[in-house]
Amino acid sequence: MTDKSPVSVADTQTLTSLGKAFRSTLSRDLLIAFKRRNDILNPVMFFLIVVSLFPLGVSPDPQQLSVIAAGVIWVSALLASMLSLDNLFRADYEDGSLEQLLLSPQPLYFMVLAKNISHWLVSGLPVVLLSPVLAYMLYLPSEAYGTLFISLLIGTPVLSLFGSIGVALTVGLGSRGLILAVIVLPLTTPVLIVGAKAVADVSFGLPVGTHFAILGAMLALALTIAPLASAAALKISVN
Amino acid sequence: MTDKSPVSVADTQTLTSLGKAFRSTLSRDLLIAFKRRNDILNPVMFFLIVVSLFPLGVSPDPQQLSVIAAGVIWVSALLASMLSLDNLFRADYEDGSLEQLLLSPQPLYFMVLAKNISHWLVSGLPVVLLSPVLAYMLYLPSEAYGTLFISLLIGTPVLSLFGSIGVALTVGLGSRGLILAVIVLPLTTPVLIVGAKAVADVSFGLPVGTHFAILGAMLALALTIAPLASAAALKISVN
Amino acid sequence: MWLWFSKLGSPRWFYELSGKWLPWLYAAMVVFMAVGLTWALLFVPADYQQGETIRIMYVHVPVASISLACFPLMAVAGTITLVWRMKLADMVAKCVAPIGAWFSGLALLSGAIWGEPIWGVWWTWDARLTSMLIQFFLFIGVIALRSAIESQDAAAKACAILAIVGAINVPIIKYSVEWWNTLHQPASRISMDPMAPNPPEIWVPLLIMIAGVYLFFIITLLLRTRNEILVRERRSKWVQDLVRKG
Amino acid sequence: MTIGSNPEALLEGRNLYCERDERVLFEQLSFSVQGGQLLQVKGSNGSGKTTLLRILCGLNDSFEGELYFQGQLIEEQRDQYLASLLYIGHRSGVSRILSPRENLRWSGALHYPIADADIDDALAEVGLRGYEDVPCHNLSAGQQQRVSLARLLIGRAVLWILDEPFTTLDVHAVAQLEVRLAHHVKNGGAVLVTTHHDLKVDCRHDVLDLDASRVRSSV
Amino acid sequence: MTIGSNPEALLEGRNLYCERDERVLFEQLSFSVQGGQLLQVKGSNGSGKTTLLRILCGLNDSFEGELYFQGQLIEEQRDQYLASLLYIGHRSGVSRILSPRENLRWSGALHYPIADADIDDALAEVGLRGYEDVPCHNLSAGQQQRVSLARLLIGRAVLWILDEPFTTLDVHAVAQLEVRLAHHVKNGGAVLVTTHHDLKVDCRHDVLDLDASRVRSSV
Ligand code: HEM
Ligand SMILES: Nc1ncnc2c1ncn2[C@@H]1O[C@H](COP(=O)(O)OP(=O)(O)OP(=O)(O)O)[C@@H](O)[C@H]1O
Ligand SMILES: Nc1ncnc2c1ncn2[C@@H]1O[C@H](COP(=O)(O)OP(=O)(O)OP(=O)(O)O)[C@@H](O)[C@H]1O
Ligand SMILES: [Mg+2]
Ligand SMILES: [Mg+2]
Repeated sequence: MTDKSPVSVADTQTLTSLGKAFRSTLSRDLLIAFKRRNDILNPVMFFLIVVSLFPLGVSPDPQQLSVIAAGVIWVSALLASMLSLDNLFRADYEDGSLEQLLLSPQPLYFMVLAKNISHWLVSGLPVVLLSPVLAYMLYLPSEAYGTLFISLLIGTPVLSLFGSIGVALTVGLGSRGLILAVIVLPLTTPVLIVGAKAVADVSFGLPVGTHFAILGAMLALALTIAPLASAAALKISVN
Repeated sequence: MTDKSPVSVADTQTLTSLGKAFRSTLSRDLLIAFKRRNDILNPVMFFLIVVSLFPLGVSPDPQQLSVIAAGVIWVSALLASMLSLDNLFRADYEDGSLEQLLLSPQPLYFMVLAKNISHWLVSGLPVVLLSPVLAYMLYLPSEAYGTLFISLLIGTPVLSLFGSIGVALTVGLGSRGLILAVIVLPLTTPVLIVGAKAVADVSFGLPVGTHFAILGAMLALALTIAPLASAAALKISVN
Repeated sequence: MWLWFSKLGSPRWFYELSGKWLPWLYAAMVVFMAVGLTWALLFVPADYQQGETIRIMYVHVPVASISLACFPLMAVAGTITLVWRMKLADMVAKCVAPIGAWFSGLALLSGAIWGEPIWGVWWTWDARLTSMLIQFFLFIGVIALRSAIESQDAAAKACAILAIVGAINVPIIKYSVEWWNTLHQPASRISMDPMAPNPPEIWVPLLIMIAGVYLFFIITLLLRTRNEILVRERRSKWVQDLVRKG
Repeated sequence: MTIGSNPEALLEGRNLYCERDERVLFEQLSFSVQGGQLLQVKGSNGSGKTTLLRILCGLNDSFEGELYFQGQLIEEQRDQYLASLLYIGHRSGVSRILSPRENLRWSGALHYPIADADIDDALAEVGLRGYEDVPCHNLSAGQQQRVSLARLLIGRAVLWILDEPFTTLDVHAVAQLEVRLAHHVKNGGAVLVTTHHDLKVDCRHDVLDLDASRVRSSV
Repeated sequence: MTIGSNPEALLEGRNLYCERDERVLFEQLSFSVQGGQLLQVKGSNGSGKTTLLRILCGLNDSFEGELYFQGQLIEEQRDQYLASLLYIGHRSGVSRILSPRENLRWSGALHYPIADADIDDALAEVGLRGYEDVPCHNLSAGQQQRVSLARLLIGRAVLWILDEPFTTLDVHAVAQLEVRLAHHVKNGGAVLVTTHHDLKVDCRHDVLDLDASRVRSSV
């Protein structure tokens, strides 16, 4: 038995610093994602598959596809990011790690934020990076590539953040999958509208500065309230 | 302690009959679905929400919507049926009921079939029933309603059956959600193609008898092999 | 003030007080509804453009405007639940959700019925209709969440959070949807704003109907809440006394 | 107790070999269990008890060696074997959404037709009277385990394979289960059980120690 | 042992009341635990032990009554309290995808900075030498529990709250954990523990019996 000096009531000075705890949580979640590998591959694959269902289901006509391209890509990105969210807290809830997180003396806002960032890095970012390829496959006018990319880059974190509220609310439920989508999808329609509209507008040669500004404002709002709401929801879910 | 006659090696004559075991499994699954309520509501709501995302993402223009209507409805039905599948074996796996099912002396083909039927009744059928409303909202030409309805009625059970193979294969995995979609969506594209094409053709006034015949053949095939494949996959998953 | 607040939080007090109010509310509703409906159905002149269908307005507008009030109400109740842990607030929140969903659904339905003769379609992706549809989805989300969570306490808080987040979102959704559609098809839309050019014989009965339907809403809400109180407090002494009495 | 071939044995394993993650769990393991006998599988954590029991049930097939039921290879008569088997594992097999009664109704009906009155009797006996209709996720850990164990009372299987059935049970329930096991064995049944606690049963009780990989008789 | 107000107590509950599903689990329950004391919470299945422990940790807030940490209300000093607390529940808090070492690295780092060498020492002590890098889902039930218990060795919390920590442990590990608990108590720590087995610790050991809803001293 490793011998230790007698225990005493905690000296909060020696606690792990917030920065260190934040990095530790972030890197733990990234490590889990890399070990599972599927976490990284699946959202992209899902995105790719769903987008390619449209030429099959709608019509392979370039003319028609180019009209719906922006909308289809945005809807698919929305779905991919929504459905990959199930991984955000579920495993932690089931194995009890979530309880440990809630009982740690670290501020929950930042711990949840760390988990959100890690989740976006492994599931949102790859989708953003792949989007130009899909845009090409759906004959999106090439002027719009940049706008699509940037709008997804700003928009997908908002989706993740809002989504995480929904996951936190439903993580304790036996049934899963769709209830998350039913709760979260309506909340995220503004992101979809603004994002898809930016791409559509730029194809018509209209300016898109305002669109980006609105998306940015949404991101700021989401960063402020979503981790707080998620943290509160997590406390309720483990109850 | 209830006193019983000394136990002896099983007399297979007195076993529960297949029909009774089938009904018992079917009604158990329906009971669970009704108790959770969400199992029934969520696939329909998801279907409804996803379909309404397209006007938001693509354009509210009736002209454009009517062109993509059939494809969008079919893709959304495919996604709804895919994502509701997570409920099919997951809870049973986690609480150990699946082991009990595998260890029962009943033929697994029929037990899996019972679970499939119950799943389709609560998640596939409501989607089919709602489809005309959505077809209206997306301005599908009204000649095509009947075809859409029938093609979904034959097609969604095929989706459930094929999907259940995917669930059975992945039920033991920690990460979930998207991997299922990634495995199953490619398997089910033929159904999507034929179904959507039937609707598109009827809008152009073409005959659709062959399409229905193909869908029917797919259903027959799925009924024959899917429960067997699922049963085999379940045995692997609990290993 | 504080005393009043905590007293209001007592389900029993609320039950008894609302019991006293209810007859008056009933009476007022019957009066308003009777006057409003007769006036609207029999005496309002048919519109020169819309014909008799203008009468649907007397259902549609009140129902739609109430459904818009439900989400903020639910969010306020949710905030009270979270901050002061007042049980009564959650009972109200729980009862508002289905009413909100119903009224949203009715607004959609009455709008659709009206739209058919006026626009020639049951449904169009107009900004207002779309945002109403999304609001309907939001209500369904809250209801689904409530029914999915077993523990009453957890369900109360979870739904409160969702209601608050949703309420922050409702204006954003409304704004974005309007912005989205007005640019896409500015011309083909039919004005939904007939108030301005219309004479008093059209909008006075409308105001009466609005008041009547509001009363109906309040009564429904009270009845549901009272029912919820009885269910949740069924083991308390005063409820059992009540049951024993009759 | 005879080791090796034994035509009288209910369940017999011969020359079993299993490795996991390149660690040999057991090799040349042979054992048998007959009606009227309780065989306790012992071993330290990670010695392979759970793995062995799952192999015996057919839930795990990554092993080598032969398994016999009543002197015949199990794979040749799987249905007959399953009809005589009752397994309770680490996972309780209790749906958390259904009530205890509904759970037993289904898991009972998979094997033998069963009357509702019998189910209620069984639940009362495991101390769940009054909880028949509560959804199982509202039960405590030990109560859920009791639901699972109620299956021992309604089933008619001759061979019980139980993996740590005593976890989370309170002292009273532990004693009751021990009595129940002895009762089954005395009636001619056979029990294979793992547990880390000090099992006290009033019947023939042998031990298979996986740490030693051989069978010792303790009674 | 003093019941009621006690400024010296590390953790104290006063007049606790909790009901679930309209069944009162405990009412007017008061207890306290100080440094140098082990308090075992006893009770039959479903008596509310888990519920009580989760209330004490702040994981469950549907109760009435007051909780004090060092004489002050816990809600007024939650951070200080959490920094002094270590909880291990029915759910082990061990990620099944990560290895034991990675698990401990994270759960340790949430509280206090910790060196990798200490982690390996702790794992060796709970008998997991050689398993440091195996993903936890490849460990047996008892081995996973050991990973979770290794946190007792690396943490610096003064108050341990343990819910059935002995489940699935083998005899050797049980004895070792008992020694560890006594060691912590003798060093001035406090332990609150539930278990159905017959706890043998060499330190001050009191019992809170939920079936009787009052505290008896057993040593
Ligand atoms: C499904 C279809 C419809 C929906 C969801 C809908 C929704 C709404 C909503 C949300 C309001 C606002 C109520 C308020 O602000 O208090 C409203 C008001 C109104 N609607 Fe509709 N509506 C629909 C169809 C129609 C149709 C077809 C007409 C007739 C042309 C119509 C005429 C009006 C009028 C006159 C008002 C009152 C104007 C105002 O308060 O600004 N609506 N509707
Ligand atoms: N999630 C829940 N919702 C409602 N009631 C619950 C819930 N979990 C447990 N209960 C009830 O609370 C009571 C106490 O449960 P608890 O888990 O605290 O018991 P316990 O003493 O830990 O029992 P065990 O020894 O079986 O672990 C039980 O009667 C149970 O029916
Ligand atoms: N899913 C798995 N994949 C690979 N190896 C595994 C798996 N599960 C367990 N093992 C390994 O197999 C060995 C035996 O595990 P098993 O669960 O059979 O042990 P046990 O005797 O039941 O232990 P306990 O007393 O802890 O329940 C362990 O060393 C473990 O590392
Ligand atoms: Mg084991
Ligand atoms: Mg417990």
